[in-house]
Amino acid sequence: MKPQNALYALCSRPQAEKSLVALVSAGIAMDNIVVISSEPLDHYQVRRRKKTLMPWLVVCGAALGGTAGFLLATLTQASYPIATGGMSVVTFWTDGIIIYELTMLGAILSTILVFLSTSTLLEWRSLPVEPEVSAGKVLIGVASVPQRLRERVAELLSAFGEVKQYH
Amino acid sequence: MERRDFLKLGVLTGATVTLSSCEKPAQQLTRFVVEEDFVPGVASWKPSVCTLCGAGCGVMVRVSDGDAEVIRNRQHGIIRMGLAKKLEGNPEHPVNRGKLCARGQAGLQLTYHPDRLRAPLKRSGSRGSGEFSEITWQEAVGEVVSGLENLRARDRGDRIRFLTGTLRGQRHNLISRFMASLGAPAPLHYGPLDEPVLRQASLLSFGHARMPSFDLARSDYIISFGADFLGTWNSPVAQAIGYGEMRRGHPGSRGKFVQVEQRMSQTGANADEWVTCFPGSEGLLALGLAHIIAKEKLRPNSPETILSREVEEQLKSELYGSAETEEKTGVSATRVERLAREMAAPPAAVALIGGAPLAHTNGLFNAVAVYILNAVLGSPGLPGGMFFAPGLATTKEPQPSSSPEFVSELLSGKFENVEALFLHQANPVFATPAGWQVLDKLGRIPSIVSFSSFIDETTVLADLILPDHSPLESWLDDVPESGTSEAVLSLSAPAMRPLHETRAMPDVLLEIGNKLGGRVKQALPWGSFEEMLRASYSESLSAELSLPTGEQEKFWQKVVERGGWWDDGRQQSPPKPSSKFEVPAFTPPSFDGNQDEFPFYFQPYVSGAFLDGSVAHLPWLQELPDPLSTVMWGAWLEVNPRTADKLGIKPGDLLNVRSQHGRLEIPAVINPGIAFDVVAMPMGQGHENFGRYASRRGANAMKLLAPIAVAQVPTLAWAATRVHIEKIGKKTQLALASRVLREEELEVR
Amino acid sequence: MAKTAEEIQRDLLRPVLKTSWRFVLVVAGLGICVLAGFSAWMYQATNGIGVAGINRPVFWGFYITNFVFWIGISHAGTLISAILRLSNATWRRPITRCAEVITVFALMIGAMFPIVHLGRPWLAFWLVPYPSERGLWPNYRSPLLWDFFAINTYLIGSVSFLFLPIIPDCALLRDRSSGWRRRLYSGLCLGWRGTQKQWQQLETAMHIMAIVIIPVAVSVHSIVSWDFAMTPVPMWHSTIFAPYFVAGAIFSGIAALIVAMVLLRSFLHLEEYLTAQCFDNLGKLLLVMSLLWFYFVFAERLTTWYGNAKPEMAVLWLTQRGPFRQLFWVMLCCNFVIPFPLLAIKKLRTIPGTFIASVTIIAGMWIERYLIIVPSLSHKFLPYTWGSYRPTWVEITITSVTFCAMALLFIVFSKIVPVVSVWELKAGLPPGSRPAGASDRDGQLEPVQILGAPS
Amino acid sequence: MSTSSHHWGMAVDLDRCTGCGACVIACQAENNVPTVGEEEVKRGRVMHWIRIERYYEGEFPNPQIKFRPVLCQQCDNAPCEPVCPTYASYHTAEGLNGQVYNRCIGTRYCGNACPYSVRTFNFFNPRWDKPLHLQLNPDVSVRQVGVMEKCTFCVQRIKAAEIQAETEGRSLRDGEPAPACVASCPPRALVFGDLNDPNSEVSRLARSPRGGKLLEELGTRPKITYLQRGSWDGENR
Repeated sequence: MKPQNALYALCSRPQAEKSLVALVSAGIAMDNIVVISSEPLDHYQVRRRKKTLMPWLVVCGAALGGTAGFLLATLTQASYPIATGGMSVVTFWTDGIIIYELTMLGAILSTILVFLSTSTLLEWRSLPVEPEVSAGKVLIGVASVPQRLRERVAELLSAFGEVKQYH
Repeated sequence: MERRDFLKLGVLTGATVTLSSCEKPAQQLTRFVVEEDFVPGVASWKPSVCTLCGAGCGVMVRVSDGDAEVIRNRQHGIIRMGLAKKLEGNPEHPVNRGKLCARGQAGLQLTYHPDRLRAPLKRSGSRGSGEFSEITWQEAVGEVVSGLENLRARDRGDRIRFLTGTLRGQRHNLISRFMASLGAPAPLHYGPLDEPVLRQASLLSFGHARMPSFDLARSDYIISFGADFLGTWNSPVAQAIGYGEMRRGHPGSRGKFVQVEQRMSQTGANADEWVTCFPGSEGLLALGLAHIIAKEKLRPNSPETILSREVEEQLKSELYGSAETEEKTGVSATRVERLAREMAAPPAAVALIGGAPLAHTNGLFNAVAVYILNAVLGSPGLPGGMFFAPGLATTKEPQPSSSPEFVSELLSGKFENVEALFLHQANPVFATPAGWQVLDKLGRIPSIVSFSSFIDETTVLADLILPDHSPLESWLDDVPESGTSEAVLSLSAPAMRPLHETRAMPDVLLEIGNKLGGRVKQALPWGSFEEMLRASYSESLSAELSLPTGEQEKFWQKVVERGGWWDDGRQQSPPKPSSKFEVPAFTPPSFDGNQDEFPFYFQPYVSGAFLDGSVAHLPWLQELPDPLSTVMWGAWLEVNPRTADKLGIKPGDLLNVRSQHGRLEIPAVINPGIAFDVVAMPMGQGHENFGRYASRRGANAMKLLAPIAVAQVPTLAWAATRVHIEKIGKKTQLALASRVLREEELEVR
Repeated sequence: MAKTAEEIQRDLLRPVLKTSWRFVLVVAGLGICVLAGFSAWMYQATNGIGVAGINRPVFWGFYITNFVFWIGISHAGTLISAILRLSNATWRRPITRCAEVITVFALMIGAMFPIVHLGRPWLAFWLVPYPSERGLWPNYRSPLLWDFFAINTYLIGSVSFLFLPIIPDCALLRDRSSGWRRRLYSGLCLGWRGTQKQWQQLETAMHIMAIVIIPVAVSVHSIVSWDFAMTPVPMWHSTIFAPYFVAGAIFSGIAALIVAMVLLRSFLHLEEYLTAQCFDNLGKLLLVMSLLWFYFVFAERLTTWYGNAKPEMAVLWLTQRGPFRQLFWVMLCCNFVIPFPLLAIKKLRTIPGTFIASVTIIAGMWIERYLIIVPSLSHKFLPYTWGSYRPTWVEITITSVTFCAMALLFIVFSKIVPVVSVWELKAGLPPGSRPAGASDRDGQLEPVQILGAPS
Repeated sequence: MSTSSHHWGMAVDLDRCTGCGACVIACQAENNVPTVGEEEVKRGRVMHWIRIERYYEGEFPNPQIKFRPVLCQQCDNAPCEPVCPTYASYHTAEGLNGQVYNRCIGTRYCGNACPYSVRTFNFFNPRWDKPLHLQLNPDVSVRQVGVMEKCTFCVQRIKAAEIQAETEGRSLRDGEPAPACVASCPPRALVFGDLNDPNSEVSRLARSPRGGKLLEELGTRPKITYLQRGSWDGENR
């Protein structure tokens, strides 16, 4: 999506509510509407939970880590053999600890990766930086406005706050 | 071992390490090239003789090559040479049969000691200041020669003295000849450990002043009166080997070992029964035991030859009855009787005496009494009994003389007019009580020449020091006096080349004799000590063995390779009973200092690590934990726990130990194995001037002792002093291997 | 609370954006101390570990004590923040970050000690499993290897756990600062904008992290305890050790957190945020842990005493009656006798009350680690080998400096990032506290309408 | 357990041991064990690989003393081995508790794990005042600061003997090789040999009714058998 055809209005929280309704009723798809705030708007209806795959990806990451741990604890010992007069080298109980730790490491790393990739890094360029947001204002707008609705949307937004365009 | 194998070995056991390579690079030093008799990288074993105590054990030296930084005529350099790496017992040697004690093994450090003298020294400062300057051997020998010539010119030969440690074999012979040829008296000896009292007893009882040997391996019952025969006394290695066999050598029979002493020694620690009696009453106890055996005829089959009728009768007198004995010795009558019957029961029983009992004023009585007990037991000459080593019948090996001559000279003030003194392996300044004033008596002698390898309290007085080779660098010979039932000659060639610019004392004497010429030269015809050894042993022995002259050379080679000669065929000669074998009258021991002011008997004892102190400068021995107190690097006073409680003494408290003749400050060690009224202290520490490891360490027990001599034997009665002890209030931390006394006391406070 | 979002923001950002001369002074002072400690370590590394007081049989001394102690402190973050996040306790909001910071730094300091105590520290990297020219792989049977893995996992985990919620605050600072700071924060916030999607992802991530980090934390201190429990040393070789250590760790962790909070509160004037209520709640937690700790100590000693095995009794008596007895009783007072009333009695469970309790507990827990390690080593099985231990100036310096290091790191951190999470605090505000007020919120809309709307 | 034909073991007959300390010096000389000096000794840093423990029993006038030489027990199930993170302490093919100085990073963990406290640690670099360094045994490496060391049963002697036998094309005799301590012991209290050979003296002694292991209850399965001191009664003949 191209930022230049994005339209935003900077408004107070209550205004944001109303503007959202207006936009929706104007036929703007929910996914197309962006609401930027300096804290999660828990108490307002603008929040809309979407299903996330993160937990499942993390489980995969953990499984990956576990496998790595298992290989690290067994293969390596085999590929670096050492004479121990017949004393055991690879032992179940101790390797269990290594495997456990690496499983957890896998989970942690995958969480971070998934989070970064899905939430911030992608929007790096596309979304505007509005200092006013940190002052408690809410920036609400449409990421990509269809040409036919451009005036309508602009008009709508202006009713709630000063319309902004970011280049 | 083949060279090839060594290379394998090298791979297997890691690289050779020479620390010297860390420091100044080799190329800065001249490399002296010497033709050497080693194969690089291959270790070889060469025989030698241990000289640290009187036992005369045979030694094997592991020699492998290494780079030694040396000084040769004032130039630093490196020599690749065969270096002694390890000392072990000579497996073939009849005395120690491949075994070697801690001290013997530490003897290696005599050679490499950093404080060893590396060249002749001439006194540059005032006497005793310890300031010396290096001179060449030529100068040094020249000085001695001129000095002797001067004395000879003034016909003062009789004013020369030669003082050595206890010395046997050809060194002794050489010195005697040297002195005789100068018209000087025979060499004097001083060694605190040379047991003149026991020799005297042997002389009285058996007709020759020799140290006894014991067939412990085959004896069923050993009773030892104060003798530390497993640690330091007589021939400890030989006796320890025998002891081991006595314990477990014969399946099904394990001998009993009883130790009689007031302070549990390392030897006493191994006893099955530990008996304590009043100090100095050991002889009475022995006679008490003999009394019962004789009276009850417990040993009917004991050879009649040993004891005459009247002696038997004397013994039976109630004077030695168990009641009497109990009163005089403090050992209960019932116990005396039990012990007597016990020891009479088995076929072979033997009694030993050594240490403190001989060092009381009545030491001679104690010694003779114990010999009588042996006689009653019939042990002399029998398997499992006592005997005297045959020595070398044919070679006229000189009788080892001992301290009394020196001491009597010292006390009779004969030293006043001595003009020249030679010192060899003797340190009387350290090892005599202050009361004898050895320091200033020697100090007044115009010229003193020492052959010592180290500066010690006596050598520091010398005007001239001609450092001897270390034993491993010298030709050595010895005729072990005890510990073997065979005729044994220990003899060995140098195991390695001299590390420093030192010379063997015998060779120096020969050179001096040569320069002096005349009678001296005639008396000392040999070019070197090696020649002398060859002459005096090879010839006589091969004559005795009636070898064809052609064989002689081969025979000599064999002797040198083997580390000596011993004749397995020869059995011990049963000691012939002395004509004047009689029961001596009991003389109670006298002690210096009255009981009220000085409530404690002071018992110094021969240190397992330092003996009389002559090896205190070896770091390995300094760091060898004492077997009982576990102290390292120090000296201490042992106090009974109950006594300690009474005086409020805790371990490590500094004590002020005072006798009528001196005082020491010394930390306390609590010892549950010592009588309430006895305090004990190891000999050998407290050197003022004996190298970096021994100097100013601990305290010297000798300096507390009263200058009392043993009755009839002019030697120091070193167990005849009483002391007073009190806390100073200071505490020191002893270097202990363990602070724990008991295994079961799991709650330490 | 009366504060509005703007006020909160202003108060919390103040310490970050404004630097007083006092700050500079403190940092300089602490910096010097840390340098001193470092040079002490260098002195040890060059002269040999022998400059420390360790000996045979006491091969481990102050350093390992510190290791266990600091790893224990590091349990502050995980427990408080993770557990409270999961249980969604609102009073956590002002303290979570503080806790997480402590975790990260305490962990770093703790993990440093095994290296400090090595005989050849320059070879520490031999613990890392990598295809080395030595043709040797580390020995996974050694608890030290477990430590290596566990601590690294925990470190990575707690760093991310700390970093995630910092992102929005960095965005905040990006908007509130200028120049290099602006560039720094716009870098740190990784392009955070604050869309609702981002908020949701962030909360999900935090949720998962919280779930993952707790078992990791438990494993870390269990493994630390196994460094001891795996060896046949009297009073070490015990199954109780893992839970015992974990409990002790959380115990000291909370104490450390309270201390840190009290200090922040006074230095950064956060009285309105770190309220008495936080301390009251934490106090209760601390009380529970104190009781738990006492229970473990009692259980451990009762078992030993009842079992009456010689070697174990030797160590037990050593700490009860022997030379360590004073220390033992001090520990008991610090960890139980003093804190218990302070925390149990409501009147006393004030901010000063909890503070005092926490300080004694931190001291007490250090002593506890010491009493676990040294007496056992000094009295192993063969009485002849019994020894003792006295630390040298090197160990004492390095030990005391670690506390300075902790303070330094914490202070510097609080200069870069607000130690109280701004957005979490704001998000925690009830709608009523909005300037616009509820009055504007009459036209409540049903979500149904939104969702049902045509698109 | 041992994977080679040899399984070296030792027997210590406490009835023969006199506590003389010959073994201590023998070991020190053979294995380049440094002396540390009085101050270090006070800090409890003696380096001896073998020590003779001394325990008093009873009080005067009936005191008793027990000597017990303690060296590395070369356990078959050694606590020191698994705890080492770098395989510095490991089990050799001949069943010895090996110590590879070059692998050691100085965690001193093995020292804690060893119930016999026979492992010593180089707290400083060893020092020999010149020319005392010339006494060093070229077959044994000198350990640097920060590494653990301990009795090796004189592995260099074992190897030497094995190679010797191999080159002579024979098998090892009983009593060869002998570690330095064993070779020196005058009363033959220390006996060394192959436990795999049921007829070796050490195997015989290991089966003795007087025999026992030190801290056997810990399950370390030591290779050293201690034979208890006997006591004398009239019948014991």
